[in-house]
Amino acid sequence: MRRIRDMIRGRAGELLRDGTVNRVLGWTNGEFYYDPNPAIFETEKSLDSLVYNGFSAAMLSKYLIEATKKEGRVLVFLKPCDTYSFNHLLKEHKVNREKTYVIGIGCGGMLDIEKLRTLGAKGIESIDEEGENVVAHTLYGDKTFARRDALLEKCLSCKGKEHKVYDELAVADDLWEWETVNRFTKVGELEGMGPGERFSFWRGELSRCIRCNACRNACPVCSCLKCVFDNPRSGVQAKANADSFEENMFHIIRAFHVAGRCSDCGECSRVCPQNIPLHLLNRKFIKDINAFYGEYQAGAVAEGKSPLTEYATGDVEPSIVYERGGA
Amino acid sequence: MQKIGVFICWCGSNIAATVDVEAVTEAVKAEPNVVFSTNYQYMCSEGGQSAIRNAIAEYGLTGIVVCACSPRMHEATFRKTAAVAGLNPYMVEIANIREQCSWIHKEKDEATEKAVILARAAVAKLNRNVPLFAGESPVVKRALVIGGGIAGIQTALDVADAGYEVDIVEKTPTIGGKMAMLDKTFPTLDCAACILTPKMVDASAHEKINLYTYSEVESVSGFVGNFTVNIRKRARGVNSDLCTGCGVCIEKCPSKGAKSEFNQGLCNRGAIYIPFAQAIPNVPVIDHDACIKFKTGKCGICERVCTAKAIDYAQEDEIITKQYGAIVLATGFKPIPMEMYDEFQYAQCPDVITSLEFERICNAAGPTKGKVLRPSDHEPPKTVVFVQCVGSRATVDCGKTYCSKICCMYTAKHAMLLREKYPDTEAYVFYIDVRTPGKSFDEFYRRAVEEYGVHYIKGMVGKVAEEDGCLLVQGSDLIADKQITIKADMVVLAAAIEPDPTARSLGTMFTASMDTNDFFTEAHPKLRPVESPTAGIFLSGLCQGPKDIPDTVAQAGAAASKVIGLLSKDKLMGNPCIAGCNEPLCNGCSSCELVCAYGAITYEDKLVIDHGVRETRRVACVNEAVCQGCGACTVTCPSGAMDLKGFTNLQIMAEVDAICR
Amino acid sequence: MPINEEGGAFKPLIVAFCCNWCSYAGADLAGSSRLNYPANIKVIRVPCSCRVNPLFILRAFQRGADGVIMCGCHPGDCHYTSGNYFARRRTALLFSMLDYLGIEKGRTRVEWVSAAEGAKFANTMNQFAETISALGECRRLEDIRCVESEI
Amino acid sequence: MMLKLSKDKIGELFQKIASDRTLYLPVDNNGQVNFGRWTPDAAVRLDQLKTVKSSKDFFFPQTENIVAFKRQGKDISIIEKRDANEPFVVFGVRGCDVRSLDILDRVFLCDPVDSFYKARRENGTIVSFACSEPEENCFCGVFGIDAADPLGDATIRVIGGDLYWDAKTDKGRALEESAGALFTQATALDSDAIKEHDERSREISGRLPLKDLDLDSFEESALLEKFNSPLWKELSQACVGCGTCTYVCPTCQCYDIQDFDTGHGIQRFRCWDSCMYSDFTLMAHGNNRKSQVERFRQRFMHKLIYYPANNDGIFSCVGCGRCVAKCPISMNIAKVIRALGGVSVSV
Amino acid sequence: MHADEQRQTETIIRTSGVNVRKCMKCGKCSATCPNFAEMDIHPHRFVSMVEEGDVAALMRSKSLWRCLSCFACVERCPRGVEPAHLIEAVRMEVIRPQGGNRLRPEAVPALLDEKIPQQLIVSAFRKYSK
Repeated sequence: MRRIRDMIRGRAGELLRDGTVNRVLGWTNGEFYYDPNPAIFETEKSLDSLVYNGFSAAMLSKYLIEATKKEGRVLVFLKPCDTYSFNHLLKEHKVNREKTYVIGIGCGGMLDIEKLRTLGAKGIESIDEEGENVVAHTLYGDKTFARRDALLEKCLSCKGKEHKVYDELAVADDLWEWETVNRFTKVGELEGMGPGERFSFWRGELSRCIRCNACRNACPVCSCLKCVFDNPRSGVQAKANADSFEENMFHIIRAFHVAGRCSDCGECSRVCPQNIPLHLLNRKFIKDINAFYGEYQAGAVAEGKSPLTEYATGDVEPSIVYERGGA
Repeated sequence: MQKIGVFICWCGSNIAATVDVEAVTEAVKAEPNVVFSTNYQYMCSEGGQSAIRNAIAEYGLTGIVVCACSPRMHEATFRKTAAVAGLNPYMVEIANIREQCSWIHKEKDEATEKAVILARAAVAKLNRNVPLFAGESPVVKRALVIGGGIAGIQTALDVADAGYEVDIVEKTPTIGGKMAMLDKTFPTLDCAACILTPKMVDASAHEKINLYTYSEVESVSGFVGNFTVNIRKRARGVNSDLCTGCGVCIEKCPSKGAKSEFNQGLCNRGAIYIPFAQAIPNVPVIDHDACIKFKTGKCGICERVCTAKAIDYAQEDEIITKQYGAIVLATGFKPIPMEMYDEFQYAQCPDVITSLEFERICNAAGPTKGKVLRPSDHEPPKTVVFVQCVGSRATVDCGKTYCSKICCMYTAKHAMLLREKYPDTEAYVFYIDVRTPGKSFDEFYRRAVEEYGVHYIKGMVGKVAEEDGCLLVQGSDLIADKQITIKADMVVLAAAIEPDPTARSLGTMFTASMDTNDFFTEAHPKLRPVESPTAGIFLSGLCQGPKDIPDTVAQAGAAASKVIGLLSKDKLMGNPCIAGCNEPLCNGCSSCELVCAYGAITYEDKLVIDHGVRETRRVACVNEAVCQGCGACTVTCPSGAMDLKGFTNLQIMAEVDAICR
Repeated sequence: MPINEEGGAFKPLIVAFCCNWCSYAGADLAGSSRLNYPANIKVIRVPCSCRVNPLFILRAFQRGADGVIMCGCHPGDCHYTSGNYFARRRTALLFSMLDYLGIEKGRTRVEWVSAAEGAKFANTMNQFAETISALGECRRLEDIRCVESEI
Repeated sequence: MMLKLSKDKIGELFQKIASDRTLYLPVDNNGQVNFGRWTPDAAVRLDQLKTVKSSKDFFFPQTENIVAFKRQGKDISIIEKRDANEPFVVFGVRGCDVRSLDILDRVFLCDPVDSFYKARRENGTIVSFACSEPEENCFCGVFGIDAADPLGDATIRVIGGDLYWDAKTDKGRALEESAGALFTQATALDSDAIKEHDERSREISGRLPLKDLDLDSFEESALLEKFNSPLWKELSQACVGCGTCTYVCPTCQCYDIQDFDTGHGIQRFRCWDSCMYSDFTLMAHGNNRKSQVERFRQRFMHKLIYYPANNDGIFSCVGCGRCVAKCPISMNIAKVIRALGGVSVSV
Repeated sequence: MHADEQRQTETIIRTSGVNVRKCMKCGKCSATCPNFAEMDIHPHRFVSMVEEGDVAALMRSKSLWRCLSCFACVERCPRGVEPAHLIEAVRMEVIRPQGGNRLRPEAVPALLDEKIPQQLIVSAFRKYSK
């Protein structure tokens, strides 16, 4: 990905210089190797700190909502998965396509710093990405891990490396390739459990929720100006999970509100400070939608209806839920 | 703070026998903001209503709950009562303690407890009610009819006779539509022109009817009662005001190569032409593609011969913008193309024709002056085979899944007319089923068989082949379980009919929904068959589904009566229980727009002031005159910006809370 | 049959959302035909099944309902042409999700009841009440603040 | 006086402590370690340096009922809600979190005293835990915290197979007494081991990448200069406005008071709030901090300027590094200090 | 209906993939059939007989082997019923229990000629293995 970083630094400089774009949305380097944060670059000089590495997981498309409200055009770097979100934002008129210039960038799979820590890397000062390996230089010595073991969940089940929308591409042939896993396996496992088991599973997970709203605020689909849960007049406002019902309620409704719109970008799970597998809620809806109404991939295109804004007269009845066995 | 009065009805013993109305009266007094409660034998009687009116005045009530029969029964009654007493009618809630309580429960304790809970839920909801006011919109007293066939003409005449202005927009140079092409009509065999032409004349002469022929609808905006429509009046090349209809130009036109659309391409016409003699208006048009003057700049004969100086080559399309209160879609139909049916050799053999072509051949004003002659050699046919259901009831390829409805009858008519004119010509009809529901229809078909000796063969034709100037028609005779081959001189295909292709773009323009076959869908298949789900848009004739002339005329009249009903109002009172967008919450996602069955939601860029932030945002706007209040949008809206007046999120949740308390 | 805390037979609390045009009228017809169903079923009238927000369904459970049923016009007969088609998709997905979270799936149901089907309405309600009685009180989606506290 | 206990016997210690008071300590719930109630089968994780949430919860819980209003007919009665006065122990609190309680005390215990907080502080005993292996995102040293020998009512160190107990206050000693029988006296040899442990820990702290964060310029006199810095816009651009940093922070103390209608009355509770939220201190007229730039600035201005200005120069950050580890987009106070600290930025 | 016949009917319907209920009895299959005269049971009756479960007669009939598999009926059927596929399935139902195909697959390579269309080989194989 270093090669791509050099390519996009150069291209961003050119595009700023020739006036094609007025600003650049990318990632800037941080204190450590693993903490680049999204940033807007307005000068060619500032591009020196533009980074792109295995920790540039934070998706940029949602930032375009604000960025395209400004005068002029913004250059944005979109990984393949981010292009789905971008398409979705276009579809819902959140982002002005005219004001964006998209460089689709190749991706070698994003890394999960938490996984590295769990694998035993303590006090990580810097990291080297070396092909199929990741080397962590820590306060307590160097440690090498298989890149695959350190991949984010969302990357393990990557939807594909094809960019759905772009103005130009920046890809390199030295990108690490990996075999993806079926994203519905875990959902299927849960479906196979008894209701009591499922209930305990979800209670265990959702009871950790601290209602920081990171899942919601990072979600490219959750782009309401004011969420129902923040609105004192909605009748369902809840700033904190006062009890287990509210833990369930927030996550059921959030998943429902993004049902048919969620492209399964996995940001919700990535950003969760308590590591709750929120993507399993969204994937359940996606799996059901595919089974009930035909395969649908949100964000594959920038127009058309989504499964919950259309219908077919021959749709399955809700009673299908009872027919699927189990109590 | 509300002041609520609760009125409990005994409904004689209907309620009072199972519900302890006194106990309910007492119990509801503990509910928030209830300042008064009472019960009465018959709340809906004058005595009961006056008790309500008095209490409203005496206690200064801001809202009332009536615990009585179903709201479907007397909600309107009590709303009126409230209005008389100066209360907003939407500050009335009904607790259904009869149909949904006293009538279904036998135990008095149980029924009383439930009645209290239902009353409590109604109070809880009422506490969240706000006065609602129905929006009013003026009605433009003019209707637009799109399509000038028999459906459009009939609708226009009926509306105009009621005293309202009607404009007809017809895309061809004349009104008359498909019916004008027909020879005779079943089952009475009266001549189509004889019954249609007077109607065409009536329409053109009617002081309230304005014809825009050779014109098309370009765009539309607005809503029921107040549509604004742009009509493109295509350049005729002839000034209608000056033209006397003498026909000299048509006679002298040197270009004769264009196929006559009216005669189904069976003969030619000039570049300047009128489709048929009785055309209305009787003003020719210049076919730009065929005209030598337009193609080469030379010629100009018509201009020279026109003594009225009506020819105007420089004429340009004109856009006319007008307002209408109601719009009727009467876009009609056309037969499906037969070219892809290789087995019938339609494209290859001139003597294989469609039924509509056969109509023209039978017609005295047609290409053969009414003599039935084969197109190939102009010889009279001795054997004619009619094939029914060509492209109808088919689930494959280019066919239509529906029954085209009219073919059985016109095929019987054709065979009968043929046998009548030429008794020594044999007529064979291949049929799958003969469908004749209709007044005197089956009798008509039986006459064809019994009196006219038409040979009906149960089966389908599998192959038509030309051999020595004859057509070998191979088909099944299912009753004999035989494959038969008939040596015919002419084959007539009863082609399936489909909506006119222009309907699709009009449907989009008017947000009039269509089914998979591009027929317009009605607001309700049984109860509102001539209305589109979009308010103010009505359906007339074949554009809604296959039908014959009597049905078309009946539906045209029905559509007219709906239009008249609408135009007779000065103002439309909307239903105030409609969706509304809380603009600061709207995130502009368009989900609501996508689920609205009525096209009532549009998006606009608006300045929104949201807690001190001023921003121009894309927000949803509900057209109050169009919204029907179903609430589909409210659930699809993730932010809760869309809410339904009279059934708000908070109201429904208050009911839930009260019931579950 | 499950017994409630006071020792009596458990009477489940059921909330039924009925569309104004078909199902509510069907419920009325059940009444006019004097067809009995349990008193603990309470109907909330909504204009159309598409008005039923998942929030309302969860709300009912939060507040102590043991079962929630939604009734609407038969598919194809919606007063608003397409409302119940949307409702059908929404509830199919929502109910599947509740099941996935381990909430007993018998607690939610959708039934299409026309204005002429008073008997069907009553039968449906009786059956549903039986199902819920067998399941007992809903614990998995309750809010202890609403159920247990005296406040 | 240092006491000693074999690590194998730690379960007995927990059992002993839990016998007459509630014991909270780091436990694992599906891979995430948070302070939780000790039970014999709890998955205790003392090896975890940082819990996701801090120990703040036990003194200032995320949600807390404060009063209720009961409705009966048209009468309303007021019911006070308070936890029973029960003693509890929070075990394994790191130096940073111990310091955070001083910072919270200065908010909740000054006039008017927050009686809910006060009661919990009085009931709670803190057993701190010396850090042996600080991590790269730790920077408590910048705030003068000695992670190797933290404060608290009692401090434990785990060195090799032994746990060392060092009671520092009366509360700590009281706890020690109740568990006294389990301990043995530490020897001189142990003292050497402890010394070595502390030195090693301090040595590592001295090498931490964030040790050189420069706080010198964050002082009251620089308030306007920092407030007006153009860097806020740049720094805040990435912020998604979630409350992660706030909720994992041991010193954030903002709360909201909300009413919940139970159907029978109103339950009034307070719950954490975050200045990062768009609806934070939302008023009828609008929001005094209309954009994320202002909200973002508020959080850091408060921690680095406003709070110290009112509290003898004590920063309201303890360098625990949780926000550094948990921010969804990797923006954090360390980056802010790096950008705005040190040499003054002229406006 | 005999249990065997019922099973056979089900197998035929399953292997052919034909939904016999789609047939609207128009007879176009028989109308278009080039070998109609050679058959005692005609294509349209094939469909109705399978629908009725009357397959034993079909399996015995000579017409079964007179079908040219020209697929004219499949091509022309307005309802997409595909009678020829049904006939093929009935044939398979007759052949399979017989075993011992006269033309064995091993024998085919020797008969191969590059100029022969593959389709022909497959049909021939089908035909001569009966």
